[in-house]
Amino acid sequence: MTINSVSLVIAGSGGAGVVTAGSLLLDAAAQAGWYALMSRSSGPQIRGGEAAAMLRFATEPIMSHDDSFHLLMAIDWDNIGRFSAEIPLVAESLIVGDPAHGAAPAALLAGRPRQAALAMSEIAGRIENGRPNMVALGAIAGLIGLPPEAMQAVVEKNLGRKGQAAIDASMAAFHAGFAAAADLPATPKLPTVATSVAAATEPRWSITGNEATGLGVIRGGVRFVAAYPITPATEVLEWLAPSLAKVGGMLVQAEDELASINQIIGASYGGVPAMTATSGPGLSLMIESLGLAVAAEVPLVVVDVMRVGPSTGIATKSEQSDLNIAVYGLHGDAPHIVVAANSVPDCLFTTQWAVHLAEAMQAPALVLTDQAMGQARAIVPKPAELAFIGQRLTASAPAVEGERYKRYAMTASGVSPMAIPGTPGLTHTADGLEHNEFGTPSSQASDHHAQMDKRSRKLTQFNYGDHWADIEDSEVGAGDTAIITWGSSTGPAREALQRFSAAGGRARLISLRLIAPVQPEKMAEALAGIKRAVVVEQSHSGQFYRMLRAFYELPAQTVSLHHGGPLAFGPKQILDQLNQLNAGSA
Amino acid sequence: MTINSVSLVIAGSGGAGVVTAGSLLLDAAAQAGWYALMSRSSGPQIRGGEAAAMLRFATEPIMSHDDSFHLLMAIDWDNIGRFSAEIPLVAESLIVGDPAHGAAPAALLAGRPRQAALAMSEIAGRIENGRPNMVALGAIAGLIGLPPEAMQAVVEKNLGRKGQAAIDASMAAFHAGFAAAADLPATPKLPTVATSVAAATEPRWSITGNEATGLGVIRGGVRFVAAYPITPATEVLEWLAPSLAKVGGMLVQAEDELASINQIIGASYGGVPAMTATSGPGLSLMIESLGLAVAAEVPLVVVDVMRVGPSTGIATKSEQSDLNIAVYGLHGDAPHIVVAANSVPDCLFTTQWAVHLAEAMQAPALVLTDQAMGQARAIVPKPAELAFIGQRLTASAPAVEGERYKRYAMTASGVSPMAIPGTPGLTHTADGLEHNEFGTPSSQASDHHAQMDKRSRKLTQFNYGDHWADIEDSEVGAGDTAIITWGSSTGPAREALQRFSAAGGRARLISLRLIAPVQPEKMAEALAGIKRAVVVEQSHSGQFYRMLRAFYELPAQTVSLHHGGPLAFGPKQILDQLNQLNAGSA
Amino acid sequence: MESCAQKKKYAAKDYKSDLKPIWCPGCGDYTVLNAITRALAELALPPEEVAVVSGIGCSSRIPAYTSVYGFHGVHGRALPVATGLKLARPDLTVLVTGGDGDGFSIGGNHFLHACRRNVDITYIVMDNQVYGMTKGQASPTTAPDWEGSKLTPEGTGINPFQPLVVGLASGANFIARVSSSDPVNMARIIVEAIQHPGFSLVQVLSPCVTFRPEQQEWRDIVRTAVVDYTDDAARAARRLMTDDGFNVGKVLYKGSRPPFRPEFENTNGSVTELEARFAL
Amino acid sequence: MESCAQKKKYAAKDYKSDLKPIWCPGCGDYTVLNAITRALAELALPPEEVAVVSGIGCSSRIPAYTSVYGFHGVHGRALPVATGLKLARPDLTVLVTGGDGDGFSIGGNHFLHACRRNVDITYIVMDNQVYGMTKGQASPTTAPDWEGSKLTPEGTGINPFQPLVVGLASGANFIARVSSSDPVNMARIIVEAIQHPGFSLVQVLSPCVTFRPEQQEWRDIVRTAVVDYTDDAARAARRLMTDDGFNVGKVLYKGSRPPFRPEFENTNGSVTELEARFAL
Ligand SMILES: Cc1ncc(C[n+]2csc(CCOP(=O)(O)OP(=O)(O)O)c2C)c(N)n1
Ligand SMILES: Cc1ncc(C[n+]2csc(CCOP(=O)(O)OP(=O)(O)O)c2C)c(N)n1
Ligand code: SF4
Ligand code: SF4
Ligand SMILES: [Mg+2]
Ligand SMILES: [Mg+2]
Repeated sequence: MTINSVSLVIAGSGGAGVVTAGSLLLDAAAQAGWYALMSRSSGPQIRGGEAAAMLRFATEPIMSHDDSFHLLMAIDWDNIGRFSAEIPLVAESLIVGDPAHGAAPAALLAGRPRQAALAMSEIAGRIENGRPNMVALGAIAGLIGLPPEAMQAVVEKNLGRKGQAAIDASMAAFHAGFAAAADLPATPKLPTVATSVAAATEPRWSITGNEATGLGVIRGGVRFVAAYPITPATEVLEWLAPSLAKVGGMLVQAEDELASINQIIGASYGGVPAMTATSGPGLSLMIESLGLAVAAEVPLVVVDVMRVGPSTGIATKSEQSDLNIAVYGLHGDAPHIVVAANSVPDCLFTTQWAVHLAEAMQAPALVLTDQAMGQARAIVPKPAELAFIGQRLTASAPAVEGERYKRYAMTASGVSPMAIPGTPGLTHTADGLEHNEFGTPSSQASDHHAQMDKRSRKLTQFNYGDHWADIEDSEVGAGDTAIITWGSSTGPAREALQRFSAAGGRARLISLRLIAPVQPEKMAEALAGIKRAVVVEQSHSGQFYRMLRAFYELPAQTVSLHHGGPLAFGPKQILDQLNQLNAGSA
Repeated sequence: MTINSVSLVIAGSGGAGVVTAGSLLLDAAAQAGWYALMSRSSGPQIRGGEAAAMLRFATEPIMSHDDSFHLLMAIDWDNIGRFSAEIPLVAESLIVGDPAHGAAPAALLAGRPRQAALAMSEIAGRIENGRPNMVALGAIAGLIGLPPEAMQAVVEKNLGRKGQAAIDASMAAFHAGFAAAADLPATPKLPTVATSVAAATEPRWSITGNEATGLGVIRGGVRFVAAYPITPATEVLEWLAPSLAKVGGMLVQAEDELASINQIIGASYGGVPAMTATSGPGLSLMIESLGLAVAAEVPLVVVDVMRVGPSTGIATKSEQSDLNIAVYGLHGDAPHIVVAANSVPDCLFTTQWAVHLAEAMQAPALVLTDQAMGQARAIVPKPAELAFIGQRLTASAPAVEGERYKRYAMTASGVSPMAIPGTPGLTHTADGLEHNEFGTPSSQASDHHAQMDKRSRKLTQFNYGDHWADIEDSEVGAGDTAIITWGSSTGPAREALQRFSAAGGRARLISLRLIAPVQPEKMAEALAGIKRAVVVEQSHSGQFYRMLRAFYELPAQTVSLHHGGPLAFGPKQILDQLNQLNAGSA
Repeated sequence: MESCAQKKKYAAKDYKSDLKPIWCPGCGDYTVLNAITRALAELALPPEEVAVVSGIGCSSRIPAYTSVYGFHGVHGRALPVATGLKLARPDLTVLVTGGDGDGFSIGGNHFLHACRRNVDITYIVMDNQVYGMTKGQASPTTAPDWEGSKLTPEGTGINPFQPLVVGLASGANFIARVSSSDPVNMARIIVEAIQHPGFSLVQVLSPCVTFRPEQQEWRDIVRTAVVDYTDDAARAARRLMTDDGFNVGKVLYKGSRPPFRPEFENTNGSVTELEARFAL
Repeated sequence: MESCAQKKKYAAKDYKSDLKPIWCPGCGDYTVLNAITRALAELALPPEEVAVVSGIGCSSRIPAYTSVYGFHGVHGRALPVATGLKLARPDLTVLVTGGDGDGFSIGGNHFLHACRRNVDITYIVMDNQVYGMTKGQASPTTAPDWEGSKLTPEGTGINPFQPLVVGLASGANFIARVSSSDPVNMARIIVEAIQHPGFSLVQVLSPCVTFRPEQQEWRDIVRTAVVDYTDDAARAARRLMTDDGFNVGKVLYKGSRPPFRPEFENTNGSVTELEARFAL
């Protein structure tokens, strides 16, 4: 079954309250029992300037935007043309603008959308303290079928401290817009599920990817975070600062990323699970010390909320192009863990898992999320409780009575019991120089090979269970076609699979959560019977496809579907590729 | 034909003058018209401590050490066991030790070498100011057939300023050793080619890889170098400092690698070709700013003299494990150039070429060499003059009269004429943020895609000629078997091919000099008719093999021969693999 | 080079590009841009002989708003870029513009060593005691009790960085503090800073109206420093260490260390001579 | 924790490991190792409650030569490792040992911010005015006319870095200079540095006999500082800025800023409460 959803954009210049309007709408949708996804885009200005809130609502959970928007509600037109590539509009789409602000810019009209006028400012002007964005919300509600009660509850909550008059003014504007919607051309409507949260059937959360990331590390056991702000990772850190304080942890702002990575190395060496979050430029600065964590075997988690590269790139937009640096970026042979979240709620799962993996294997774990999922807010089913808690194999006495403690002892698993400072009798020096089992620097080939084997063995022999990938088949089975993807391309890929399946197609979706170490056996199993595959990713050079080629046996007929940021794939782009693949081979 | 060569080691504790002895021997071999390769190994002590000089002499150019050594001359045994893995000895080998220092350590005897005694200190004691290391040299000369005249010339040159008495004492000790050699078990002898450099047939140089690297960048046109010392790259910089001053250039010592990479970005932006040299840990710190050079399109060269990783690893030993970081280490999609030298003299060719490539394509070029070739001294045929001079496409006026200058103009080649500061009318801002053609920051998808295409197009469309790889066939043709390798594994691979060929085998050697951008068409041509391949590299995880899989179509039967540092491959290890491959398929 | 008599006349606007700044209305950085262009006009430097280098931040956006050569690098690394540029191209006038975060947090090491190295560049830091670009976190110069950042909701609890004291201690050759509320004096001092040989440090109190709206009061708090500059570093240190940060509009220290200026020697040496050393 | 009365007695050798240092015979760092172990014995700190953190360099090898917990990190980053460790584990006594290159060249930014942040750690810098480990290049503290390095054959031409002045300007809470030729005083001052709350900086003149053999004369040049320490930063600055670097054996400055010590609050908050905020 394909998803029953409605997609819309609210746009306007900064003062127009676009972002507030989007948030109110999302909250109201939550009241109505809907699921939702909201992304934002804004111009280069630090504050103010044009902005757009892109929303999609549905009666079931959604993980991706649609191919185009049903509705663009423009409070004004200031520089909105800048977003045209991010707001695909088609003939069925409807643009609603305020005649007071003139005509829609040509850039938005390429897809020949329907157009209609709504005198938002005029209508608002007729209401005391009425604001055009509330009129817009009313019109949207009328168009898409959002019950006014839902908005009433939200406005009461949000404007409560401003008093009843403010609430009434807002709702008056809303109702005026709602009434006006009757005169606008129709857009798809969603059925109401409920008119209050309490009445909704399933417990749901409203959360952003960046918040979910923060919660994930706390659930995993992290209690020390070092921070250097960088877009779009800052919100992870900003959420963590007060939250950690509530659960007996702390966040320290560092002077730079070189300091933040080394601070968490120090904290983790001290026995306190630790993490930091950054984006591409900051990750680049952490590379040397990530290698230190590999060699000295210090567990830690670094979250990279990817943005458009290279270099400073586009700080506020999304791309999946830090895969290479995450997997291969360290100098020397430096085995480490790389995991990737594939949706807003999966940020929670994946980061919590990452803490677990890092602690269990005494290795650094990189978590890749991206701007799109990090800064998106979603209404999702309440995430499950997870059993992953960071648990480190510690040493409290030497393995053999009276023997000198071997910090880097050879073990079958490759994991050696770690003595935490404070433990009597097990003092040692952890070292980034190559060393023998005691940690004493050594330049012997035999020690180097033994330690290299150990450091890679502990990762390859670990039992990752089923979490290495999310695998999903069409209702009628997998057939012989696969979509292989990762990260936020998973959302549209999943939806493409649903549509393909709804049209009678058969395929399997494999979305990798564990990027490194690679899992050739599990992949072989997942690819059993698969003859054709499309590899989907948002990078200019097809980094993921190249990595798969390097480490996996791919079906003979494998195509790479990739493009650089900031535009995400729409489900249809992937579906088209699926159809083409299958047509070619029919 | 296989190489007629003799391999020997001089070892002893620091005070014993091992390194001096090795250098004298190398110089004398040069006098004798031989070709040579000398590597060194030493213990962890900063100064003093045990050391070993590994030498190989031949009557034709050599690029690699042999599988084992014919002779180990130990002035004493202090901690020499530490080097046992680096000094493979077999039954035909001869260990000569001084009975005054007791017996050879067991670690050296695993291969059951022959043993003999030479009372070096006693013999030296009988000569006024006689030193055991000169006795050792004399004995070596006697054993391997080095004419004493050659040593005489060298000692005269080296001890000239110490006066005739010093020369005489040294030579007396040498002759005593030379005479004593008659009583020692025989080792292979090399024929004398000449007794003076003048008499030798072909002009030859004595040069280290690190010196060749320095010379290469100067020949390419570099006149600004920023430096932060790091083993084993320091000698590149130390050679460059005074040399640059002689040709109107300068070297500046920076506060760290973040500064050195940014200083050369500044100098190059100013129009002066610029470079720096570092090793793994320093390269890690340069990653962010290498991305800046990609995005802002600033040409520059960074030489990475690889050492054993991860992290601080083993600073004084060699490994080929920075391939990954060099190729994939940058965040975002950041197309850049990676080239690798494959021998001591090729350091000159490859770095000079790198300057040419960087300047021509306005992109950063990474050059990979390693400790083994960087710190080795070789006697080689005089390198050829090369036509590669860094030449940048500059702008002196806007493309279209009166039009604003487009620093990042779209061109067919992807290279845009660059205005050097000082040029009137073409002021602009170079930017690491994504930008439009003018350099103005832009977050538009269209600008990002256009600039991404341009930055990658300029690299892929460039004509690299034949230099992308060194390709060599057996005398009787390539057959259907290939060795694919890179960097300093090329030396032993080449020798394996020679032996294979001498035994009637047919194979092709492909040693990649251009690592990135990849050259799939040229490789397809080079692999035409090839059914089997062995990929040889000195990395624990097989980085090169994985990279080849990612980007090239390899023969169905391809095996990866790889191990981590610090031990280099011996030709025989590769030959065995070749034979096995061919046997398996026979 | 033209002689002084022939010097072309320039107006401040000749140094401005057409690009509209992304800054918030009222941001102090507008005035700094004006003062820089005014200073360049005063010095009548041909725009192509000037380069402005920066890192990342609101204040680091300045290069593109000028019509001189600009380089917009990565966060915290403007000073080494400028160092390389000036050493390679001593004929250019090189300015560095940036913020307190860029310069004193991530860029702190380069700041130390640029002061020490004393290359002839002028460093203009727009100090707003906040990371503006990333939406309002504490910077090194932020007061310990500022609770406006979500990252440090109870304040940083850390003593603010004293850029001028540290600059002096590290060897900066010219030190001044100016206020964006007094663009005329700022321009005058930038002229002096550019003219003074060696590394010149100009701290500009430049309010971030968005994340530190209270800084708009700075215009009322600042006062013109009462004493004139000293060339005695120890005296300057004592003054600066007891200064409250609001004495502006004057040069505070002028040193006389010669700038670091290694020459590209035009020796007659050739590459062939270098090669000869390797020949046997 | 044991009470004082029960405190176990320790000798300096209880803090030494069996590992033979890689140092050259005569290197000043041997004495520093002795002084540190002597100081720890004097403080009778159980070895497992002490951690020594370092970067890379000859001097940075110290951790492995002690019998306490050690962390040998990467070049220049010891201070942030120690910062994270001490904040996460306030119960440990944390020392940092390293060289002038590690601390003031590549590590300069962390040095600034460690002084400023004032976490309760003790930083012992073995200053030999050279990069020993990489075989003799100029460090930030090297005199401008030292021509012993192939990298700067005509000297650096750059004013030496003044670690104590910069440390003071950045907020270090305890500053002392000692000489490796006087291990007893060195141990005494290290004891004081460890006991003093906040960030303590101890500069040790520690000759590199191999690459700076002339430094062996330091033992004859150094003199005990005549004045006692001051707690007035401005006065200390004036003194340090006119000091020739050879006044040793005394504490030069003691501040009273409280250390940065954010608490791991044992609030009753639970993860469930955090989650509740997301629930609709
Ligand atoms: C390596 C890296 N880390 C972090 C960032 C994010 N970042 C951009 S600007 C900035 C701080 C800017 O503060 P400041 O220099 O004071 O400039 P302002 O915006 O206040 O003028 C930060 C942290 C980045 N771009 N690069
Ligand atoms: C990132 C990085 N750059 C460079 C080096 C090389 N390196 C090792 S130690 C050192 C300098 C050591 O000098 P110092 O800290 O003064 O210590 P000393 O050896 O003099 O005690 C350098 C440059 C490195 N290990 N890592
Ligand atoms: S955020 Fe602050 S510093 Fe940035 S432009 Fe706005 S007012 Fe200026
Ligand atoms: S090189 Fe210098 S600092 Fe290093 S161990 Fe030797 S004497 Fe000490
Ligand atoms: Mg700021
Ligand atoms: Mg030193």
